[in-house]
Amino acid sequence: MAKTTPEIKTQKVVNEFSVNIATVNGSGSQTANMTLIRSIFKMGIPVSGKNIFPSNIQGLPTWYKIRVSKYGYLARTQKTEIAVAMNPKTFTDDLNELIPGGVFLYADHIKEPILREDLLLCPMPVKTIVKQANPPRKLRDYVANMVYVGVLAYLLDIQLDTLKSALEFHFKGKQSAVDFNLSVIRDAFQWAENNLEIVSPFKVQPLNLTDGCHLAKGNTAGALGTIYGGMHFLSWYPITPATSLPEAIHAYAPDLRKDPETGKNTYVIIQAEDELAAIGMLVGAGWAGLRAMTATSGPGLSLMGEYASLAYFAEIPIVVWNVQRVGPSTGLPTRTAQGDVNLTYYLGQGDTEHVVLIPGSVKECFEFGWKALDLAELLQTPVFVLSDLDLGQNQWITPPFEYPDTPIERGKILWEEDLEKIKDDWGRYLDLDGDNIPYRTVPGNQHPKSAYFTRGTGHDDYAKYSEKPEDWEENLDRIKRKVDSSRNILPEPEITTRSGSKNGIIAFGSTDFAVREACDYLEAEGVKLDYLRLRALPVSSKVLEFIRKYERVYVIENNRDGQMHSILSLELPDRASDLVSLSHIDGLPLCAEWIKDAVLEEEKS
Amino acid sequence: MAKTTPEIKTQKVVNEFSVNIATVNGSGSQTANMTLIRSIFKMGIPVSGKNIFPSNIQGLPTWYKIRVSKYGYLARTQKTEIAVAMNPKTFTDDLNELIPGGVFLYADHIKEPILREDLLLCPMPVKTIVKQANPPRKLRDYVANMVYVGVLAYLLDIQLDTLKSALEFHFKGKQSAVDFNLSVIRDAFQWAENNLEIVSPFKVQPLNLTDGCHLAKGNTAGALGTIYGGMHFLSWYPITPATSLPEAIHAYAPDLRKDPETGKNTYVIIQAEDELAAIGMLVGAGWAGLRAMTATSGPGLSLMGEYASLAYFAEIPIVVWNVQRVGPSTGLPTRTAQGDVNLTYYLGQGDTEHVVLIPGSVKECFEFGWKALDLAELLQTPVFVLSDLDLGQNQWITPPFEYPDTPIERGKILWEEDLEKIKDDWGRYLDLDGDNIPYRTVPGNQHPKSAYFTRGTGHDDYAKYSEKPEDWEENLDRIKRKVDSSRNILPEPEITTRSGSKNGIIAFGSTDFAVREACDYLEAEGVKLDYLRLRALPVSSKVLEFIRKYERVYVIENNRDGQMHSILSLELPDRASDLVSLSHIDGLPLCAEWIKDAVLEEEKS
Amino acid sequence: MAEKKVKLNELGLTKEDYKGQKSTLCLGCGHNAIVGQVISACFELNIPPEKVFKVSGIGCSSKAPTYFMKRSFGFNGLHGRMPSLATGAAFGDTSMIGIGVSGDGDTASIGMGQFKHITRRNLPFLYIVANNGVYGLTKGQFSATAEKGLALKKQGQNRYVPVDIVWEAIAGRASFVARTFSGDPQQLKALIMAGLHHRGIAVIDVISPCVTFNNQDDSFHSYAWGKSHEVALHKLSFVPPVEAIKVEYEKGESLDVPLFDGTHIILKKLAHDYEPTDRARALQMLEDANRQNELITGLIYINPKQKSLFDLYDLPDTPLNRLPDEKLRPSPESIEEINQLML
Amino acid sequence: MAEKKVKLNELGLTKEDYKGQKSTLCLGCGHNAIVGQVISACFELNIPPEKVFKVSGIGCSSKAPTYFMKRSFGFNGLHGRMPSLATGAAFGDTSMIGIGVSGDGDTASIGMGQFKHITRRNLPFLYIVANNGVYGLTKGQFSATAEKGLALKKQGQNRYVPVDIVWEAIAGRASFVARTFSGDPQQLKALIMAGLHHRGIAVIDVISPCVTFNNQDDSFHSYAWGKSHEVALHKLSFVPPVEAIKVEYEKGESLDVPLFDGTHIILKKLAHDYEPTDRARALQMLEDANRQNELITGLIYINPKQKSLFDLYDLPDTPLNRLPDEKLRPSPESIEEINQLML
Ligand SMILES: Cc1ncc(C[n+]2csc(CCOP(=O)(O)OP(=O)(O)O)c2C)c(N)n1
Ligand SMILES: Cc1ncc(C[n+]2csc(CCOP(=O)(O)OP(=O)(O)O)c2C)c(N)n1
Ligand code: SF4
Ligand code: SF4
Ligand SMILES: [Mg+2]
Ligand SMILES: [Mg+2]
Repeated sequence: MAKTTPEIKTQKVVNEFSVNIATVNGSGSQTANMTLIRSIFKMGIPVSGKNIFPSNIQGLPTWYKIRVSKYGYLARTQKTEIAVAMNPKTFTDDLNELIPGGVFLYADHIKEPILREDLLLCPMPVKTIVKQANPPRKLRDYVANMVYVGVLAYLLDIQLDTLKSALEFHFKGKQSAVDFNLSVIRDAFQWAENNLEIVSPFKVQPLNLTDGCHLAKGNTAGALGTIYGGMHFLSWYPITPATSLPEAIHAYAPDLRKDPETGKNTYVIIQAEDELAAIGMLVGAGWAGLRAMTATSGPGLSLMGEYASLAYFAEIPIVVWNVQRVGPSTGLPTRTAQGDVNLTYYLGQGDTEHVVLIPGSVKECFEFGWKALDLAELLQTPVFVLSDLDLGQNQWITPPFEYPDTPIERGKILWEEDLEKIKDDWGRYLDLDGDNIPYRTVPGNQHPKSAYFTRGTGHDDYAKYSEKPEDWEENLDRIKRKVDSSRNILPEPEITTRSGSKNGIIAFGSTDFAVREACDYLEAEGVKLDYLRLRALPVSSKVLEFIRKYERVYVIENNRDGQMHSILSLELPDRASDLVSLSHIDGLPLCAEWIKDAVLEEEKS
Repeated sequence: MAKTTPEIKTQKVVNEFSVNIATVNGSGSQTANMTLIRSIFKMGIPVSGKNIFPSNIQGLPTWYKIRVSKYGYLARTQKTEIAVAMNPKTFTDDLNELIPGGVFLYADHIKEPILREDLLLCPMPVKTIVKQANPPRKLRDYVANMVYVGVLAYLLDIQLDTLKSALEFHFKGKQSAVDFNLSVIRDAFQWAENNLEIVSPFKVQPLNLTDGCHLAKGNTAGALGTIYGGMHFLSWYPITPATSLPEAIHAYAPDLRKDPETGKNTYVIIQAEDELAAIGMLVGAGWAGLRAMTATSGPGLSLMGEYASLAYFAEIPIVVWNVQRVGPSTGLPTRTAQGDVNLTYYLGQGDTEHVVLIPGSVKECFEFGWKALDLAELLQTPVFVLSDLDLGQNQWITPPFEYPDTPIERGKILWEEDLEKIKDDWGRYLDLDGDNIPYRTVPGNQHPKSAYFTRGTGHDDYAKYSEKPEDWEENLDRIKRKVDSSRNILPEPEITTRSGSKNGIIAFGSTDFAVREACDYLEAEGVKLDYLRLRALPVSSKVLEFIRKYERVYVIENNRDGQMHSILSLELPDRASDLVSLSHIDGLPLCAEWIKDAVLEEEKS
Repeated sequence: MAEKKVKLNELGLTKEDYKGQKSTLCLGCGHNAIVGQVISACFELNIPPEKVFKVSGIGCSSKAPTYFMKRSFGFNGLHGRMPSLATGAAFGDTSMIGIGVSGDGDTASIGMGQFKHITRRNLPFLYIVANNGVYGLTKGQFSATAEKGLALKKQGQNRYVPVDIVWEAIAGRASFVARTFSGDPQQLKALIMAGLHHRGIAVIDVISPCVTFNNQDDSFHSYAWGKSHEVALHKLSFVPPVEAIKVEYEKGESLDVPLFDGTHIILKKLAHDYEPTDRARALQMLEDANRQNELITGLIYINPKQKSLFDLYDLPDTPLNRLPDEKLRPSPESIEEINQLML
Repeated sequence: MAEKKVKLNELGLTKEDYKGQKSTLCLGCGHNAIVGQVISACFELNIPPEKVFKVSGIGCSSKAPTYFMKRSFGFNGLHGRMPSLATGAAFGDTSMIGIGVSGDGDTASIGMGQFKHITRRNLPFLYIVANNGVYGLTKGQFSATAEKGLALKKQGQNRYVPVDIVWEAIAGRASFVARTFSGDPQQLKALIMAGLHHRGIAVIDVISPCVTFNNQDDSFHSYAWGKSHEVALHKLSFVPPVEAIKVEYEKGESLDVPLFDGTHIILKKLAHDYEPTDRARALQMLEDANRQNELITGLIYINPKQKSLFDLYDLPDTPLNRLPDEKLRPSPESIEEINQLML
């Protein structure tokens, strides 16, 4: 039995704290956690949820971190105010992570010593309540998780009705499931009401800050964006943390992309035998006039280099999402990073440089989902979308997805009637418009002039095999100019200024949340930074202008080597020494505290 | 019939000209060309030979360019003084390439028009002479090539005896072959003596500049270096232009690496099913304590990324030669480039950075052949050797290969008796010596403490699986420091100064020859440059010191994007704007003229 | 005798219209025979060249598509990875006919994985392996189909047992598997014609000698060996629907294999009495032939009824690559519903 | 009853000495049974753990080596590419015993190419495929061995015909091919023991249910289906040399397969009368079993005489990785001769 908790004084904190829920992988805590987060969201309070899980299916420690923030801070925090300990293995660590005055909920059958005296303890009679519910054996762990939902609801002041509607959403009308879960929650709530002596200083109170917003994961958003982007062809190979993106396409496409007239599917999905094949199929499909995409992560991307190099060279539109995890090698498959910036940008042998879109929010995952397909066909080149586990697999507040505001862009495809109008010989790689983008035909075109021969070897403007030095050079230079010119049409960076900033800060992707938060903290410490979030490579001239404006610019990234910092340094060699790389990778999303400290350290010097 | 040649005045030029021999691929001109080059070499005159051939086995145009230079210039030149036209298809181009006053030899059955009047023409009665020799049908083309050898010998003043000894070397005592070829050469020589009206202004005269030297290809040298380096295990997959390296190991190892005591082989060679498997086998072998190597080119290297990333992370010694050809994609498989600098240096997903050796001569290919194996085991990391087609497949003058001057370095391997001495637990990734290099055991070690589990996922110092943020970070940082510290032990750059140089020039690999020549020309034009040849990545502090010394430093490379320039810029951000990238790629080796012009252009600005 | 009459096919095209660039393969290379028979087969079958797409990997063999049907779309992809390219390309417009040419290195060494997976998926596609037991383009190394003990210049003796492409195709569940020989142009052509009409993957393993690097008389992949050891399973003819009705073949003497599109393959019995419809029996027959040192050629296995990859997707009649934009993007109204699901 | 006697093997080791880390696989996962039987087999065969190296790819199955024999060197490599790793590693010291565990995704999807090439090379190596028809570690997608029509959560119905690993191993010329079932621990163990003594590649395809993602009663890879449809070809026992002499088995009732090292596999006839020595017949038998809806288990093919990869290289007795430096570097004198060849 736990000792009675000594009196602890903590000021009441409303809508600004974090909860760390420690369970065992595979024990089915997802419903419990989603119910909590949805309820808080429904109360109008900004909230985010992060799943910190092992590369395992069942039995290893897993954490779910819920951050509640009236300021709308959604990034990971280092501080934990409330811990829920359901896993004996991590009990002591979970306990130790709490701030003084924190609230410690734990299943009371865990008999680990509790050596801290500065916490509010809350042993939960999990087994008793579960027994009462009498679920089938298989569901026991799952039901146990509902107990902490009930106790937390009591401690935080979440209404049972709110929980109920969250459950109703979850079970989509399966009333029996709603009732059963709710009854366990209610039992736990009641037990807490009747038995708990402590009062949590951390509370939620309704706000209206989530109005009009939704909760979603980046991978779901990317999948939907892709579907709205008119994707015809998806070939993929499972890999964490990309898998849920193709799986979401698989889930949503049958409804959204069945032709209402014919009832036929307007797309094809193939689970390939590996990533080499996945990208090979893409290249075939892209060549044949299909809007083709795949999603993978580091190890898979490594396998895609050779075909990516071919697609770059032969000018074939394909879209590849890289949902990054921690590398090198297999690394930490279930942890987040931004370590593939270089790999993605330069993927393939020889001189290559690709177009890369970098979404920084769930909404942008949707938007770049369709834009990537447009850009690939417009530019006739592979387009990469660089996301990461944190953005892709975690739960984020997002404004609603917006229907694409431009029509589908298919680029310069010639059909029979177009060829009919062309008098001269048509050449696949002729730069007729002076914009470095040639015209293409696709198989199926029945015009006798339409066919040409595609290859990864040297060719002239008419796609004929050539080893001539000048053919090689002119062609490659044109391709370079083509990709280079994309700077003008790729998503512009997002800039946030604060009056009187001397220095700037640059970030990209999922670190946006932590950087914004850090900038607030820094301002409080007297350091004002103007902030630029990159959204694409190669970078726009706006990025260069931005860098030129400041004495010093920090580049924040979640990797070891400061890869984006390198890319920016090369863009502006004369300012290279004023770009300061602040990079860090340990598997966890960057948090504002680390960024703040790192910047302050630099500001001192 | 050709017109009689008008009188052309060209000054006599001794030992300083180029010959361009145009034949048809697969027609067996190799013996002819080698006989010529060997003869000139034997006369003590610096000479180099470059094969410009198509990606084809038989029937397409091929050129062999022989450069004779009393100054010892071995690079490609743009100027051609003598052309031998055996191929009707390229006849006109070959003709047009000649300088005014050049000598044009051609098979007189080729009936193409000759529109230039500023050449010395030399139609050769190839068919007649071949008929006279009456070779078997299959050998007819081959024998035809001996005709130009004879005619050239006459024109250039090469003694028949010299040719004879070259043939004797070639046919290794097969007297009948020597006699037969020599008789054709002699017939042609005699025909020339009796019939030719022109006198070639271009002549060879014996010198003694090749004494003590040899003729060899970089790939042969690399193979021999590897054999002397104690390579145990070679797994490879054929790819131009790397193939001849493993094939040379295959040729030489049976003699050199049969244990004289037991008569057994001290090595294993496996032709793998592809490059994914080739490197997989290497990693297995390297892990099991074998000195393991492979050789490949761009497309193959792309396929090796994932295993390279694992080897980097799990700290497994392997050696990978990248004999570069032109990319992106399949590119120009039979043409030379330096376009894989980035790919090689950063190969793999996540934050990776590899040790790369860059030989700049045939002799260095030998030296780096064995050094790479030592360094890989010393540092427990993949070591790449970055060569290219020009160095690897062409014929170069070289000083003799030198027997390794240091014993075989096996690095920190613990055997049974070593473990016996260790009291504490031994940890695979423990940095006991504070030099970032841990100790390792290898399978076969029978000590109960020896075994450990290797993986590409996160691990602690004892090689136990770990997802802990601090384990990940500490381990990766140590690996970074380890590779970083290699700067101090890798081959130092080679620096050549000229008094009074204001600017510097940096190059690497096979462009060395052209750069040296260009520096001479530039000096003649009043531009003195100190020259640094890089020999390894990551770069030594000497390179940084060098760059700091000059107002401006040119970085010369045979690629499109100036990849090495980027790497150097990142090393010295404060001098990045003073590094000028001069890069060019069209499939041909860089030549001194291009470098000179490019530098002069920059010097003007 | 003044004017040479040029033969036209039913489309009014000449054989010239089915040719490609001039071959740059070696004189006498077996692959040239394959090129020739693809041209003849397509010409005789009246296939519009624009209805064909042709793909390949890397190798001498993989250059073959350059040399036939210049009016067809072509793609010379990556070494060993033509199958994935073909799979993606085929979905652009499923009314197109896909022809692939690969080598033994391309298919059985680096390409083994993709080869097995394309057979398993049963993509409607003619997959020709120009099998010479050697890497031609990289100048004469052993490929995975080289027989054990084969000696090649610079390479010494081959240590490993060979991959048998027919075995692999059958194990891999290809629905049409044949073996033939570049030195047997008639059979080669008939098999190509049949393969082009098969709805599913048609793998033809063509023993196609490399005269430059592997044509020693006793080498399995040489002309000499093939000529003297070939045993044709049957005399094979491909019959279009109209003719099919007319053909009279003696019962018991011939086997009629009807294809999904009304065409027929007629197998006239020769020495062997063999029905190519049982996977295991096919392999038994090959084992026997191996023991007899025979080069068995002909149609070794066929299952005209196995569902093809196209049949597994419910696609519109309009080719995917011609679908109008409005068919590709869900309606503006749908976005609201989708947003409501996001919680 | 006070003290529990711990059984020791001939090396004086306990079973505990053959265990690895605690399994982190799901409770009831078929792969745990494989781990258990590898432990038992090695313990009973008195194999010193230090004489074993164990490798794998990526997947739940590929984690298995972590859970047995912690005193053996282990390497958890890349997805689908354990075979190449094993091949390189095996040459370090050819007296070592190599054990690999792979999954069906690892072997039959991404790993197909390497799988076929390791079988062809006949590396002495025990290659266990823990075959559950699904990708466990990535949470339940179809693998290439999933049966056509299988329905999985989120994935819908499987469209493609499955890869049969036994077919593939036999086509690929593996010299020892077996199929068994995680729910039949006795046979599993006997096969592991036999495989460990086979000089060449021993492929054991173990139907090993994934209780989390693919254990529906009617699913081919489930416990329920396996339990009710397993038909053992024979009762298999592995007999060490000493015992072999003693064993008396009724002629006609049993088949004795002697291995190269003097050990024997004894196959006691059950329902089937089957000799596992003919490749084509093996496949015929499998086809028949398929038609009968049987899960045939046992030793399906063996050729104890096929040369192993080690036999093809003339290597010294001293392990390569222990050769002294002076054996590795040619003599100083030789360099002069070599230089003379350079012209
Ligand atoms: C990834 C990769 N590795 C190696 C090569 C080099 N390569 C080109 S063709 C070829 C072998 C071709 O052999 P095969 O398929 O049998 O064709 P053949 O030339 O014999 O007709 C190889 C290894 C390549 N192009 N790409
Ligand atoms: C190159 C690469 N692609 C994808 C993955 C992701 N991945 C890990 S395990 C696995 C499938 C494992 O399935 P299987 O081999 O059947 O093993 P099981 O988990 O079912 O035992 C995949 C696709 C990876 N690790 N590496
Ligand atoms: S090398 Fe061989 S395969 Fe290649 S074209 Fe010549 S004969 Fe044919
Ligand atoms: S997910 Fe399936 S394969 Fe993986 S451990 Fe669990 S039961 Fe085994
Ligand atoms: Mg071949
Ligand atoms: Mg599986």
